[in-house]
Amino acid sequence: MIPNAPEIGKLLFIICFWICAIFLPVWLVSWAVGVLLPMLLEQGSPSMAMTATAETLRALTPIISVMVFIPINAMFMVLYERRALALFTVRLGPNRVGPDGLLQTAADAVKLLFKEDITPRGADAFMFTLAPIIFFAPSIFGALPLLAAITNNHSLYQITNLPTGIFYILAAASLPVVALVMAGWSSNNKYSLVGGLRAAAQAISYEIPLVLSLVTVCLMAGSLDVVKIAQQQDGGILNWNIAGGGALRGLDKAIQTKLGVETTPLITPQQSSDPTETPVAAPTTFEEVIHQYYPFEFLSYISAGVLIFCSFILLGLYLTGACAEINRIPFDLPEAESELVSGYNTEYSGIKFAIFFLAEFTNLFIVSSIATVMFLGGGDNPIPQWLLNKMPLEPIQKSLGAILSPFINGLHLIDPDTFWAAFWVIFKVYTFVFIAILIRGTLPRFRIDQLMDFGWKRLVPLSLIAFLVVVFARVLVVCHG
Amino acid sequence: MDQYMILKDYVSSADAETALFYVIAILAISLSVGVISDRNIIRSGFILIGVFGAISGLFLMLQAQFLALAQVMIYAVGITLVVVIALMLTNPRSEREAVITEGDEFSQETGAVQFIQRLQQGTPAFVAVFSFFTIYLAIRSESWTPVTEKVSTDNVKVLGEALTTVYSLPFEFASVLLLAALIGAIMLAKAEKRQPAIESAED
Amino acid sequence: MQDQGFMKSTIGKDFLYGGLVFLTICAFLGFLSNPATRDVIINNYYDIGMFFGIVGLGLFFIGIGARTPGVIAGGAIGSFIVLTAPQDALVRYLSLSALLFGIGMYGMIKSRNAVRVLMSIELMLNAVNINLIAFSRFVDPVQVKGQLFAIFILTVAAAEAAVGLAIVLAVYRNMSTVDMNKFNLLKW
Amino acid sequence: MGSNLIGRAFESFKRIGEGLRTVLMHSFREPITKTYPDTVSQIAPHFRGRLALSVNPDTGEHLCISCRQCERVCPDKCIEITAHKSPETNKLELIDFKIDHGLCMFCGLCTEVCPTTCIINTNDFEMADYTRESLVYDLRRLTLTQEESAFYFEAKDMPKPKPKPPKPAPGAAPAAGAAPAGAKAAPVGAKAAPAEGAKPAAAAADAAKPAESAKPAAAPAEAAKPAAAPLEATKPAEDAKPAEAAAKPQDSSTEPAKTVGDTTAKPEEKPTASPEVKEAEKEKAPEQGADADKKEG
Repeated sequence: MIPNAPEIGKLLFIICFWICAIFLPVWLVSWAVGVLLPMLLEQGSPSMAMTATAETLRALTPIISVMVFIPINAMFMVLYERRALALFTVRLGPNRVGPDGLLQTAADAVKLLFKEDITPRGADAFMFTLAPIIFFAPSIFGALPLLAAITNNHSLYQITNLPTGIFYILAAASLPVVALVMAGWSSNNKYSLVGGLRAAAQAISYEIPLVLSLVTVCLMAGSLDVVKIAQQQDGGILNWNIAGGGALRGLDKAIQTKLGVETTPLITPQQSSDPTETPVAAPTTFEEVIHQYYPFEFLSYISAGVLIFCSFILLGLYLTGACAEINRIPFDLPEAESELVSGYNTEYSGIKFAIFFLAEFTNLFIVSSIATVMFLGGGDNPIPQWLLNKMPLEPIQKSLGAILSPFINGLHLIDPDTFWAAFWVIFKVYTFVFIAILIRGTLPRFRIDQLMDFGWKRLVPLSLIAFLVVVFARVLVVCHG
Repeated sequence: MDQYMILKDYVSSADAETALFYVIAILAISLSVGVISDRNIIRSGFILIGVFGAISGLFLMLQAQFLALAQVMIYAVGITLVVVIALMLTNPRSEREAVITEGDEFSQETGAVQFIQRLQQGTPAFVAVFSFFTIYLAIRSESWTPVTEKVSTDNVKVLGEALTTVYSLPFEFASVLLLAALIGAIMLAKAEKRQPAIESAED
Repeated sequence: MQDQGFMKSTIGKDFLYGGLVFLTICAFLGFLSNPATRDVIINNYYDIGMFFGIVGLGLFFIGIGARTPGVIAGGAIGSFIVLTAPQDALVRYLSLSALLFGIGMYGMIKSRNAVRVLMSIELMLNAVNINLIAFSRFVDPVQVKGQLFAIFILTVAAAEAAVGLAIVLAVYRNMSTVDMNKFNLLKW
Repeated sequence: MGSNLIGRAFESFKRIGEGLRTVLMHSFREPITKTYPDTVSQIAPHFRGRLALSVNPDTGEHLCISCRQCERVCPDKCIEITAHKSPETNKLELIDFKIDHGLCMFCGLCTEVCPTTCIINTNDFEMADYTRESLVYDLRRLTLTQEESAFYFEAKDMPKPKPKPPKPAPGAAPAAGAAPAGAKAAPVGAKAAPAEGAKPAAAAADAAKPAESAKPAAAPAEAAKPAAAPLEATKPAEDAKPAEAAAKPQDSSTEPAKTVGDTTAKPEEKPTASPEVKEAEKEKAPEQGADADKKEG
């Protein structure tokens, strides 16, 4: 049927294998550090010092799990990208190391670690060493608020739940520019310098639409807290920010009323901020609910449509800006191989280059997970609650629960909510990564003047217009937040 | 949240805070001395980013999260721009000669005249020390009574409300100022078309 | 380029600086000669003595050939720790801000590169920000007005940096240098 | 302007979407990559690979007449021919023929100029080696076996040379020299296109048939040997193998066929033959493989 079925199957197998290889260690490590060790410590000798140690361990869990996650994930994403690009260009991709090239990137990582670490003559050695570190650090620390959001505010990751989460992420995302300029300048190489300057110009230009689109989403949600934003979007695809930032929530509620599903959650609890919003006298019929959420009849319908349109535009703006921020094709001018012999990291080798490489792919992951949390509802199930209730899932759930109950209740090994949230997050994030790879396989590189024109004359006005439109359209519809 | 209380208590205890403060302060002071004394202007630009990072750490300790993050966000990019422009404007060779912490050559005069010349080269240091000392005396001469109230964790909301209600006029003025600065900067920096020679003479 | 104005001649500068030094010494001595102020100083402002001791030590080290930046940094850190260790938190923050302000001012006056002057000005503005935020934390923690002012200062700093950089660019375009000592077209 | 801008925006979105769809659709095509060491794509018959000297496929006698035209025409001067005039027959006799494949640029001029179609380009392109000296091929390594010669004559569609009057002693000398080269070249030729099925291998087997028929003439002693027909097809090469010393042509012709089983000479003769080659040999030509097994056993 499909002539390339074996190759696609191999790619899928690689994805499944590596996702297991990524998330099993992360899960086990965070469980061991966050649950098992503190439990043993506290039960072993319930002294003050032990309790403090246990609490420290629990507090360190997010950072440890991130540290475990980042290298393995980067290895997977490199392989994923290479195989997927090979599919698009009718090739095979790496298929030698391990079964079907499964271990290719692991071998590459080992090779990179053992390569000689060269500092070129005339380079500013201190800055040259500092640049990869500064480039890499934000990708560890910047991702932390997302952890709370994507694990459904799990108690282990609550510590990363900042009230100014998205702002923190944006601040962290603006740091790598410094590292790029630093790397470019300190390499004592003209190509590197040009790459660094390009990186600075590009990042500054594209940060504006990026930030504006995320700010608009925050405006729709009424919060800077990523956990809150993620929780607001619970309950199916109609509540997601991609569907107008809650513009369709009235429809969702109306359907629920019509079906008589009185907000009885099966898996995920309803959002906590909800009771303050809903009026005391709950409307009972479909029309009443619709009227309650869309008070200006026709105008409200129109503005709901406008909101949905705008949120798609915002997603596009965000993805464009993010592509430019993390220097991916078609915005990879700072490291253009054909013009600048890979730009700012021309002179880097060995472990420093490996750190650059790692950070690039980690940034791709972080950018995708920001998009997931801000637009696609984080760890939310895309199927609405009322539809889930119609499905015959209850026996399956019950049997699963019976099997897993010793793990859940005894060892706290599995938290079902977190598990499903993580599942959906992984799915959505790697879908975004796939889109990024597809774009990489399709679009050619911009020229620098085209890049600037596109950024300043198209994206910035567009993001401002979208911001204004959302501000006005949001008044006419009752959204969440 | 209460499982972090022990940790939180420890971190927010006076000793830990003091130690953290001194670490950050020493970092900030030494880095800022580095900014004004590094021979290479570009390096001092990068060090300045470090200073601002340390200062934003101080802001975090003062529980001004919004400002700390804004500081990082604005200055990381802003100072990078300054560095880039410094890169484009400075000739490394001429920059190497201009070391600010070393004085000009002394004249051959002796005695009082040379002493006065030395003093006059020490003027910047004198002014700086004098201003610091004046401010310090002013701070010390006042007895402060710190309020023991806790800063609300949600002070971003307070800030936002204040900016859009009470301080909306200054806010607008600030935005007008930014706009004026933007336009002015563009007008100043816009290259005139009749001078292509300088661009080529740069390298 | 030979300017024969009063300030440009060595004699004029010598007179000016000599007068300044004289006035300072006189003021300090007069300050000390008053028994009431002297007592106050000795009782309350013991730190002045420490401060001058550190400054003297720094001058001594520079005199015997230490590198100036190191001495400045060491002196600043040492005097900062000595001066603020017994104080409460607010005074510490304010002193740090004053110190950074002083360093920024030194750099602004002393540096010859226009870009570095801009950097020093940014440093001074940030020092002021620390001041304001420390006040808002310790004096007005509920309505954080200090933070509001800090936001406005951030705006002003951004505007200043933009215009300053543009001016530097324009100057560079006309004079092919950013050395402050060569910007002598505007005379007294 | 506004509508124009929006129209252009939509147009560009459409284009980008089209591009993305095209690229995505490409992922459903079969990949055109060949995993080279595993599968080697079919090489055209006139591919200019390693140079070799062919023998008469029917009689096995060497075709070179030492005319030195190839040596003269070679732009790289990589051919070196040593010959002397035989006092008995008053004809040029080939002593040695050296080609430095490190110098050769595979222009094929020598093959065009050769009057007897002796020097030909083979399909072998895997000549990587550890030293430069081993790239200089001498007469022994250059000379093809009878089957290979037959294969190339047929593949390149060249007219078959007329057999010289039978003359066992000189004729056997090149055949003996051909053995090691043949041992190496035959697998390569067989390996050339396994992806498309064993067509060339089959061709090689076909080409070996005439050799089989011609064999009684070349080595009549073997006719008495009771062996299976497919086994016989590869006999001449195996037959010639033990007689690796070109200085003793008489031995090869006089020695009986029982030396086929002699394995002592093998390691010296096939020093460069890698295990992979043997593998490929086993796969592609089972009868040969069986033979090899027999030899090793």
